[in-house]
Amino acid sequence: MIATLLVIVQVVVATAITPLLLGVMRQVRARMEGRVGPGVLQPYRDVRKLLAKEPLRADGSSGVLIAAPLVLLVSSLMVVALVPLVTTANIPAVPNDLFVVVSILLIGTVALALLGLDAGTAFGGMGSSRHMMIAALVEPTVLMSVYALSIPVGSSTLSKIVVARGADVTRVVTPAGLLAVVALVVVVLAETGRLPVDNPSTHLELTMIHESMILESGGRDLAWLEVGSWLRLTALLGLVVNLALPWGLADSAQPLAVLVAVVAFIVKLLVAGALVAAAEVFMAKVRLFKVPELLAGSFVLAFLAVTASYLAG
Amino acid sequence: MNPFHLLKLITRAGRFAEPAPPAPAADAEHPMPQSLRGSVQVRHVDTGSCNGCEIEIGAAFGGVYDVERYGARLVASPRHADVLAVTGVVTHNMVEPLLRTVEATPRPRLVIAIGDCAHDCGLFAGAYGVAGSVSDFVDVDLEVPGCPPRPEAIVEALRRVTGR
Amino acid sequence: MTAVGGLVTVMTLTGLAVVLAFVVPQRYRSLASGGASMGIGIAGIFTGIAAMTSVPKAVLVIPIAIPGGLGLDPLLLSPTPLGGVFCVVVGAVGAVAALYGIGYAHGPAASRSGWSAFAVFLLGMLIVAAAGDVVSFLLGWETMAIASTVLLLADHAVRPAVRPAAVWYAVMTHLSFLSLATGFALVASTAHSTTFTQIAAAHITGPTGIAAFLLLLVGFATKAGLVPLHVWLPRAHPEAPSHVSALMSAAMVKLGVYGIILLTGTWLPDVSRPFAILVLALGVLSGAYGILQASITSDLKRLLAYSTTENVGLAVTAVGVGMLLSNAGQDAVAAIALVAALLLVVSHAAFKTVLFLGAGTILHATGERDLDRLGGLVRSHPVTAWTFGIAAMGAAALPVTSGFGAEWTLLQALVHGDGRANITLALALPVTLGLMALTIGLGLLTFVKAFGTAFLARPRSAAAATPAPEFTSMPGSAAMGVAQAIGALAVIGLGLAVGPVATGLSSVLGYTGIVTSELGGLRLVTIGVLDPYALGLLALGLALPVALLVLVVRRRVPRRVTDLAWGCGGARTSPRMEYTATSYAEPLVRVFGEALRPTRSLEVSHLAEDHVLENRVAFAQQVTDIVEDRWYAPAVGWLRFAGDQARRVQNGSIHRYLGFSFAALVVVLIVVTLP
Amino acid sequence: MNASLTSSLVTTAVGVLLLTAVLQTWRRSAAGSVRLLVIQGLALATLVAALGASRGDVQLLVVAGVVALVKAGLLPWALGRTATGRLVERDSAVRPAIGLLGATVLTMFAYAVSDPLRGGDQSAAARAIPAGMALVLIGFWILLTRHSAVSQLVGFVVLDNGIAMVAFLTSDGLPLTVELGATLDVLLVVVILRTLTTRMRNTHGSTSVDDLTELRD
Repeated sequence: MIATLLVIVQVVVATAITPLLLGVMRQVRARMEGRVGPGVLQPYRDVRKLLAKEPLRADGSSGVLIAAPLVLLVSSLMVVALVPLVTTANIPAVPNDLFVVVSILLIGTVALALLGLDAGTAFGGMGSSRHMMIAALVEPTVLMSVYALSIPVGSSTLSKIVVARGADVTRVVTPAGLLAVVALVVVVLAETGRLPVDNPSTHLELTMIHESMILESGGRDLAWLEVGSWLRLTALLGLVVNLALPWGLADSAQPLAVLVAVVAFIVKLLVAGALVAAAEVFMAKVRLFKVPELLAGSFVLAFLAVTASYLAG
Repeated sequence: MNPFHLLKLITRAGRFAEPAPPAPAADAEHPMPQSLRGSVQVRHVDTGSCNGCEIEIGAAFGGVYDVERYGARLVASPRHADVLAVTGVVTHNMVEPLLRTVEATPRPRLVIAIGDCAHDCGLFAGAYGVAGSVSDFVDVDLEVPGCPPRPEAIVEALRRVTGR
Repeated sequence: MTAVGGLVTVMTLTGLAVVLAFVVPQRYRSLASGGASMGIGIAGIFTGIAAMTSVPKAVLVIPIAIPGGLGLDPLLLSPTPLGGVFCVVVGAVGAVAALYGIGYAHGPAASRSGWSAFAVFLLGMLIVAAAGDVVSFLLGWETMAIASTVLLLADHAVRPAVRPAAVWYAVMTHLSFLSLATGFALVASTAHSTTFTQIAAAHITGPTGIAAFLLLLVGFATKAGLVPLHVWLPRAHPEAPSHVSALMSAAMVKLGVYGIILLTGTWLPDVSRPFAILVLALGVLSGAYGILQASITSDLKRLLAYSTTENVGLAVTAVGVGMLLSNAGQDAVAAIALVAALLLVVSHAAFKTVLFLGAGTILHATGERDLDRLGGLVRSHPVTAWTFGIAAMGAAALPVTSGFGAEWTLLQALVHGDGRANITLALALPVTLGLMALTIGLGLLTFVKAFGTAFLARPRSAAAATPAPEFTSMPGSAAMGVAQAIGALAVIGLGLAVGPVATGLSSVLGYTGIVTSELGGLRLVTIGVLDPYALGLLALGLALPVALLVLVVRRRVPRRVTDLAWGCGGARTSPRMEYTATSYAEPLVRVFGEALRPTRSLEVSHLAEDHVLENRVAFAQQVTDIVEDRWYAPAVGWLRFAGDQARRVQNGSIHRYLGFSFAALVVVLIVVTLP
Repeated sequence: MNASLTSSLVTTAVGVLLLTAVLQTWRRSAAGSVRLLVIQGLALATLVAALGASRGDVQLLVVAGVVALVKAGLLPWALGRTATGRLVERDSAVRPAIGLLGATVLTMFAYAVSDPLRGGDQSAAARAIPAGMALVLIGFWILLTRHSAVSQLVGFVVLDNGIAMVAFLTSDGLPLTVELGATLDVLLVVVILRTLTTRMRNTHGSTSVDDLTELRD
């Protein structure tokens, strides 16, 4: 019961904070580019506006156009509920096992890919194809880094991993742990379509991955899509942050602990987001066929992490 | 480029956006849709421009005039757009695309005709390829005069919509 | 019904089906004989369940009476619990496929021979799964092989492509039979018995055991379609009638896995121990290679065939992991890996049946199985779209379908195996996980491509634009839809009931570490819990506020329908501008260029007036099965050469033949005169 | 110095050595490779120092100093002079992804073969031996897959680091003189090759060793 309560708190907080995270990231980028920037609250305004606009449906497009955005949104919400962001407690029947989390992420990925194919336009299919290729090539890195992190704990349950890492600092700074987290960062960038894998602010269809799949959606459909993808970013970034700094999470329902956890989470998340945005200023999007190289690199890191924790560690 | 060098450049350049001029007064007889306040996605449609206006639009969205600070953003698809920024005379080949683009934009939507050509075909009036001005085909909500219009003018027009 | 009773029923029904196939007139043949075949399937299910639960084991002894009374052992059919599992799989797939066939079978497939072969095929597979001794096993195996070849040949008159496929299939399947027969001969002669129980009791070791092990492994791997013995699969499955492809891919191939499990677990466990890595490598490579080929092909049924190789590969991977872990003494996790293998078998049977049946419906409606020429079928074929979609989710191992639970279990086994035990594990486990992850990822892409290009978007050809209606007034056209629906329900059902199913399967293996969790989910004791219901509840709980929000918003702003999708303002966007299955897979072809070796050709013809202006550009790309090109083609060539040489020996001249016999006589004389 | 700290130091140093070696197969810019070499040299020095501290062996500490000086100072400096920050021409014979995976496979291979070699010994130092082997193999791998002379040098140095590492971990450290001699030899080789590289670039614009087979000018 208490666990459920904590999870609800986590979902509410994460969902509420997500547009702010995007706002902060855009603002940081704008400032570093010498611009003023629309302010950190802009994403809230965008979503409100999108909900007030009429969605369009092209004659001949199927129900996927309407269903996919909602599927993406709900799957992202599930991920937010499962990943330990604010609390390490989890609903006993649904432990946040990482393989489950990953496969729920994949549901959202598939929904997006089908949406891209649905309209039958050239760009949609292109984006869908690239999106799925990257998703497929990311998979090994994801599972491998999970594996590396799970070895010292002997469980693939996220909250256990985070708790164990929080318990003794030496776990965090072992080479294995570091490698795994670095690999996971690359994964997060690829999964959430950030630079250098995908450019979230591009207007050129030919360079798009994520954008070109949602070209066909407008109004609330677009709103669901945007929020859904943002929530993915929140969940994954929050997960990485909590693996790197596994402190301050609430495991009980004491108001004070929960408050501390919420504040700690918000601060950690926003700082991490700002750092990512700042790093992106220094990066250019790599060519599509350089992406596999990047992923191979991160896979090797994760693999060395596993080997290290079995043999050298 | 070496990141440290870039960082040095960034710090030296600092913020080079112009200070914001006072917000334009909302005019009473053409009220802007309430739902677009604060956030406006712009899709640019070139129906046969000399690209003078494009340069100015580029400037308006660039770092110096930075219309994004008022909540306006360029987007890639009219499905995402609230405002269609139409530039240039409407050539015969662009009539249908223009109409389709307007059709493809979800309501509430605005059409801003940017530049004299979009307003009344400018110097291209009567040229053989010209089908007419924008208002001949779609109803225009705002017009930005000038050949090409100054970025400030474009920024002001968009600020009227966002109301910031 | 007891297992014996079930087996007797199966045989009776087979006879009935054959008789009906011959006596009933054309119009009602499919209905009658197909109905009887369904009966066979259902009887098979009951037999299997009885065998899984029955203690003591049921035994059906069929004495072979040959005039002149050679002392042949009687046939011994005593389905073990494990065999029962496979009886259920075969029976269920058979029943659904038969039901589908009632509506689908036409032309040769619905002929007398067609339906009798179908029934006999089912019987053969059930006998294999129920066999208690070598002879009946081989008998069933050969029955199965011959019947399936007949079925495969159904369309040989209309489609020339069938013949080479049938030749490949016949050759490979008989190579498999040959190596099996030899292997069994070795085993039986060493154990001085042909019954499996005594073979297991003999604890055969030494070079004989190793030889037998390798022979049997090759035989089963061929039938299971494991790389590099998979070449018959992508040829046979596409050319067979779809309900037969379903039966082959979802049921027959599984018997290869059954054989491998028996071989490594019961018959020659001591010998197979050191070969754990070999089995694992076979599985992992088949998984990765199969799905890679599946992801780039644009022929729907070929895609499904390669994905069969992948899934069987995953099952064998699980077996290999189990062997490795038990070698390292980690028996609990090893058992979980074995349960995962069975789960994979069962779930694959479910979704691959539906997928092949769906492909059949598409073929039936459009006459196309090339994804590049399909599209937009979701509007004309909603039922097929839904069932195919669900099954595709199962194949992509998405929650909460059957495939998900199975792969989750295998992943848990991998992660919880302790790599510190020995260097082999420490290296094998991560590599397996990595390749398996790649397999899963590519599988996702493959089935998004298959579903998206076949059912979504706009039709890419005239045939796809005007498909035959999903349901006609034709007798039994509803049967096709019903069969697919049943299969799809099974996919979901197995996903939801993963707890009970896994518990049942583990009890078959005599393992108790897997229990059903509070809400009916799957709990691996001390490892983890997977609860589909809880997941579903969570999803519902989170979907509720979203749904409310949607309701509120849509009342305020209704949806508007426009005429065209956004094509950059152009009205003349033709379907040819769409992404096809081939273009969808193009990035992969480039990324895995080293592994796939595509052959590309680019022809640019210039205008006569100006050599700069291009008249037309023709680009062709072909990706063939590299294993086939590199390994089989040379072998076939060598055989041809040898054949030519051999022909030179007999040129029809009587004198040469006399010479041969003379030489033979001399040799014989020399031999006999030797002290 | 207590044992746990030593062992964790050793583990970290080994991890860094291995990682830098693998990354060498990824980097394409000479400057980057040289930077990695610096890190690698420092890691090696740390390793030696840690071993020295654990064995209470002053000589090893001295050696550590020498290693730091030469491997993290002189060698990279000499190489850096050759590379002068400019990008090496795309000189890898295989795609970087393949190169990386190759390095991984070699690492696995190293662990597989040197498992018997380390026997039952479970100390951090013993567990680090395979990493040394991996360095040696990866060094060869770089030598095999790269064309440019600078990359060849880098591979050579990685190889040498691996040898040194194994030597330190298996024996109780080489005698000071031997280690000095070896290190100085490497330095000498690098200096000679450096002059050679400069000559090559002057004669025919690239430093690709393939060009040594055919002179085009």
